[in-house]
Amino acid sequence: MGVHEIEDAKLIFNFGYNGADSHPIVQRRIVRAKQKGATIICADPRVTEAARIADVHLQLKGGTNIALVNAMCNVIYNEGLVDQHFIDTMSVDYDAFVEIIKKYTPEYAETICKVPAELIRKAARMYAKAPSAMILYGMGVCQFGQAVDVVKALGSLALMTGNYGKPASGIGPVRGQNNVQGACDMGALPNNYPGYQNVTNPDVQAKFEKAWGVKLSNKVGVPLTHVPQRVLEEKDPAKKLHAYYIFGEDPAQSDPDVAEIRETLEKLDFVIVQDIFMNKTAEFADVILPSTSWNEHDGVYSCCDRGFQRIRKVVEPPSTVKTDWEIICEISTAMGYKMKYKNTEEIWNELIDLCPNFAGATYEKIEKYGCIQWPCRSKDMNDKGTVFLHNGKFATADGKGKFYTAEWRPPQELENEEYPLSFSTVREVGHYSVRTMTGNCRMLRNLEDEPGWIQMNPADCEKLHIKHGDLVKVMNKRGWCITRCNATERVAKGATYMTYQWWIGCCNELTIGSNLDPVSNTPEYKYCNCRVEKIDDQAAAWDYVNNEYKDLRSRMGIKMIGEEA
Amino acid sequence: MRKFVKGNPDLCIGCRTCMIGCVVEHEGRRIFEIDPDGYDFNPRLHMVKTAKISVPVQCKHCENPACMAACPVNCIKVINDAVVIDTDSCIGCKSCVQACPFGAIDMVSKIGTQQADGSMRVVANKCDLCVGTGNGPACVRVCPTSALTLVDEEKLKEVVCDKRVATANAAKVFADAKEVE
Amino acid sequence: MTNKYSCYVLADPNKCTGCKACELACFAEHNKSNNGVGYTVGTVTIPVTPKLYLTKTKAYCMPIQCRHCEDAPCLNACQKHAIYRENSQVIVDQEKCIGCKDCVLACPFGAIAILPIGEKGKLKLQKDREVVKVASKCDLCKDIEGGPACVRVCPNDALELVDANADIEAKNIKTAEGLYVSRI
Amino acid sequence: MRVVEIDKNICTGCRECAKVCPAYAIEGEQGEPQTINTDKCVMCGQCVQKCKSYVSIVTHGYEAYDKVRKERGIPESVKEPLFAAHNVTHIDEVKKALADPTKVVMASAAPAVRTGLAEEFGYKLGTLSNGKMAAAFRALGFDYIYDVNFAADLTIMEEGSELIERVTTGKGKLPMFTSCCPAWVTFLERNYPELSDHLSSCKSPQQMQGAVQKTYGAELRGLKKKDIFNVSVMPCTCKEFECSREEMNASGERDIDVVITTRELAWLIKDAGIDFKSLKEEEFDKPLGEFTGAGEIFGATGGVMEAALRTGYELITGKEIPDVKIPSVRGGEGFRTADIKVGDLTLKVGVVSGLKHVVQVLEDVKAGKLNHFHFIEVMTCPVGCVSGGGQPKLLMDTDKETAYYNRTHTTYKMDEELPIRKSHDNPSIKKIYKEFLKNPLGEKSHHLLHTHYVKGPAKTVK
Repeated sequence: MGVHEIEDAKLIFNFGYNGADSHPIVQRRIVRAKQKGATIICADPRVTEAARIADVHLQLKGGTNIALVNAMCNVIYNEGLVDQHFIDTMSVDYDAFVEIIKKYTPEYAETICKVPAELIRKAARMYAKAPSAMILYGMGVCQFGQAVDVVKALGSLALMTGNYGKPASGIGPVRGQNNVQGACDMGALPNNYPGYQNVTNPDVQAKFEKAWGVKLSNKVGVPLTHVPQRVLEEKDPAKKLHAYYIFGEDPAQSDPDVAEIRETLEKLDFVIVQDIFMNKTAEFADVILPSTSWNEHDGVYSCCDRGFQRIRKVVEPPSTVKTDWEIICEISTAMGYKMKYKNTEEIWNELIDLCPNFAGATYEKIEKYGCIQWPCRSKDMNDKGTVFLHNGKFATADGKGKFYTAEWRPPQELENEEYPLSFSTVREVGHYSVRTMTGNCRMLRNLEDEPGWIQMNPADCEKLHIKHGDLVKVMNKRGWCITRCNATERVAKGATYMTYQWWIGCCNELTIGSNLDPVSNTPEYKYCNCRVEKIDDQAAAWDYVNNEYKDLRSRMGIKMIGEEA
Repeated sequence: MRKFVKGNPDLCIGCRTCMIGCVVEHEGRRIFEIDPDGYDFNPRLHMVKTAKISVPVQCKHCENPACMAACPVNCIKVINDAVVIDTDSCIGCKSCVQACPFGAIDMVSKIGTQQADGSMRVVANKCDLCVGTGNGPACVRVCPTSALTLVDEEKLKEVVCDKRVATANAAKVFADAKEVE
Repeated sequence: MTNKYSCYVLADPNKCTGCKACELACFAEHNKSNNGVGYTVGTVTIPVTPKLYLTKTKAYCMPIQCRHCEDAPCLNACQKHAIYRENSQVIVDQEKCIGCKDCVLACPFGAIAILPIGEKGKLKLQKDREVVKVASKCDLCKDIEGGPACVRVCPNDALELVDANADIEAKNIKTAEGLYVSRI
Repeated sequence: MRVVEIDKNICTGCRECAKVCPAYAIEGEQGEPQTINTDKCVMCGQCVQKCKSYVSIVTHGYEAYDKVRKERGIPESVKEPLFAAHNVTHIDEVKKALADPTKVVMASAAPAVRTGLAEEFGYKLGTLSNGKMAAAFRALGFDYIYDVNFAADLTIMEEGSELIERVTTGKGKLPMFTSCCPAWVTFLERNYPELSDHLSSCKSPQQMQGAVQKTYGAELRGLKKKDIFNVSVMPCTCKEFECSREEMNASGERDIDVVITTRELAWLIKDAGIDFKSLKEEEFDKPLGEFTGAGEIFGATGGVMEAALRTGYELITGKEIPDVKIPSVRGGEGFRTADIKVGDLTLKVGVVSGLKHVVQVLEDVKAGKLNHFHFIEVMTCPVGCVSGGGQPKLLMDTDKETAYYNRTHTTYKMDEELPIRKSHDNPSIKKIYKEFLKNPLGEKSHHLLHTHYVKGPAKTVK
């Protein structure tokens, strides 16, 4: 399915996805769909913009996603709202799936999710009875210790109601960052070559060895989130990491438990940071390689809907700055493997010839059609790619959809007496990712600046004698930060939320790095505990914030208002 | 009738592009290139988010503006059918802020201007419908979800007339039924 | 006596010919004391500002006016508290009104218009000499002898003062009588 | 010529005007703008009185009013609502004449005007403003303030004599119809031309007034008649049409130069910035402004009849009439009849009020059913000239009854309060016959005060 289809959806099940803050442009399509009469079900612990306009808002407690999905499946199953023909002809493993969901009656789920059973029923009926229904999910699903299970369960929800292979149906991950999909497509994963070709597959290995003229490893690499463990805890010297080449990433800001990350970066023998602006991670770098930004080079991005899109250079970079691919070529060459390309098209052509699913996605075609959704296997101009991945049959080995769900597992770190509130990271519109880019935009910095906000229910604020706008100290056993209190009815009692772009109000001081999803290795950004403390001397706290910020910026060489660079 | 910009909470996604658009429009297009000290960041509309609502709030350009009536130095005027504050003559007394029932006016410091004691001047700030730019309100133009509408006499007439016709149609059904009785 | 529910005037599109006698009478009655409007047209010195609005569709027409809703959107929308309830009726305080048009947009019937008002036979002006314009809507001729002028002047008896209080009572009695007839 | 019109841009198509139009001249679909069929229209202006479809800031916008006002030639000082149905105004011509130093401008107002005029200045319905009106004319700069009431008395002299002649000599058709209402005359000419001999040959008071002002009046003051500009103020929209009939130039000039309505006189007064309320009462100029109660009651239905009977009685019997009040001919809309004993003679008279009621009467006359009637008064408007199309227009028709009653009441009250209540007792009437006209129905009278009728539409010079 394509992002544009959202507008034509009859029903949108918006699960753990806050488009208004993450991708306003996608949210626009959700709003349009609503205007055109779509029903919207929103599952989110907060009153997001999508929740606000939803017909049903399932305001579940954080970390209970799968219980809610199972319960909806339970209702659909028990009330006979399934698409039996679709299940019979198009799927496998239904019975095992049913065995698990049987237990998840809405009443049982209510005890876990804190969503009224009747509301779960209502949502389930709405979803099942819709002529076509589209599931959109985001980081509210993915950034948990139990994440892939939920994705599969949502997939099963769509499967049992036959919501595949037709317009505005199916299940769509609306990825965290632009070109996350592209990074995966290009093999920026520990286990894959480009085009999702596994490094352990000997045929694939042979193909790439032949193409590149070198021997290649058949061992799966280290996931990003395993880096601290491999540096700090690994005893096997063969497995221990010594060097870290980081580009387009700021783990010291964006990875969980940044205290641990800082320790990791310090312990490493050699750190290279390749980025467009200074960031916190670069402070630990032995070498900093400045590279061009998105408007200073050519390339291809993948949209979350598998669509390849061209990006083009519009600004000439400073003479001392090279593109990522040029830097890689030069380093590779310096290290003994002579790598030389004339331009990105040459790289792209090599890549698509090695990836059967991308083979037909030539520059020419992307240029002509604006976007090519893979799989696109033929260079023939008539192969315009694939809109529905699961069209007529599933893109699996047996052509069938596989039912799957799992029992609910609670998050690893729950609230307790010492840290009575739950803590989750979220996005805010206006500042992107780790804020190196948008923080340099004066306009956006004026709109919002350090030290960010912690969203809290007014009742919790009142208990702590904190007013909206007060600086507060947020802490748990891993760390603390200072931020401002945003008292808002949009969050439930007992839950707190911080956006992850603030350098001073840095939420990742608190997040937990150890509870990774076993499949995706994604950390549990969306759940840990915390305590919020009132700060009596607000003026001193502001001094602290301002000085820290000033200090950090001067270390990074960023010019402050009224200050020389 | 005076025009005004109206936000629609059903469409608004709370992104604040309108606020940025407002500042850019009022400070000139080269804002991204000029000295960071050289401009005011004073959006003339304010994003409000409550539990149920997200929508920017701004001046309604009332027909009989309470702010204008309250201003002791007559620095609030009607220009091209927009109620506009002349910030050069504003003395920052906040009477208008007090008078406005919508909270559409706030007080902002005006970069580059000084009082006798050297401190920055603080003046009343509110939507001026981008009067004089010739482009119409920037907030309306930049909103990604078209949540803002410039309501002019025509538009208001259209909305009200539609409602009146609907009312008449309903009354007709009622009257016909009564006749059958 | 205070009514439990508000009353309102409802027009019958099957009788209304669209002559605007109601609009003119409404204006005349409301401007007698303030603006010297007498019996004849020549005594009028300000634009005619009615509180009900003739609306024509292709097939029929009728004046649209305030229903004096029990949970009035206009009243709820007014930040100036210039719309209030008096003896169950919804009334605009034209002195307080600042002409923000919120009520106009809030009203689902189109019963409110922003119109100038007069004072001593001249259009009321603001400080800057601009004309004062306020929300204008039916007040059921609350201070006018003889009740709603529109009802009185309609040459076709197309307007009726609807009194839900009396209506419900009358219908209840009829229903009771029906129950008596159909008793088992 | 353009007299009464409906503005298509403003008309809502309610057809309330069609309900009051006595000539069935208003044509159009319900809900669509209406048009006036000028072949049928008698220009009575009842539609103008009825129309409530005003130029609205709500419907037509803020600019529309001024645009319409300008189009119609109405002075900027006028702020009152403007309606779809309206009469063509001639106020500009009056203003021009008043401003012209070479012109001697003479004013004369119809009896009913003074019963309505004050209403336009916020007075109670039917407030008499005889003296204030005279003062207003003077303040406006009119050179001579005469009065159509004078000519009404003159009409009685002529018409009474004509009636006596027809009754006693058998010369001329009976019943004789009054001819002072131009809408009625127009109606008869167009629709019953074969009955035009029944009309009195007398001109209307307006035209008699015009003719004597430019002849006798000129002589009296040593004026050239071409320098005289006669302005007639009428409660009637049709009078402008009447004065424009090509034959209305007995004096050698246009007898009446322009007619304005009561409402337009109010505009003139307001436009000149005259504070009507503070005006002191003033007298009319003599002799052409002197009148009796008989002249005044021309404004009400049955008034012409009553005035004629007061004089006719005394002319026929040579005795004083026992009671000048003849209530049996007074009344409201419809056709009323009465038998009046005049010496040995029993005069059979009828009064038609409201043109709609005249058709049956005319049909009956045609069929010979009313041969025993001597005299029938016909007035187009509901209760005579006080309810004329040019009178102050009511904002609310619920006030109509009161307005009609009060204006009529005022008319009769004025009659009662006047020292002289019979036309032939008017000293100025005696004077004009003595000095100028000699005898009723005489040669000068025949030339100046009598007219002839056409069969079909009359020709006009405007």
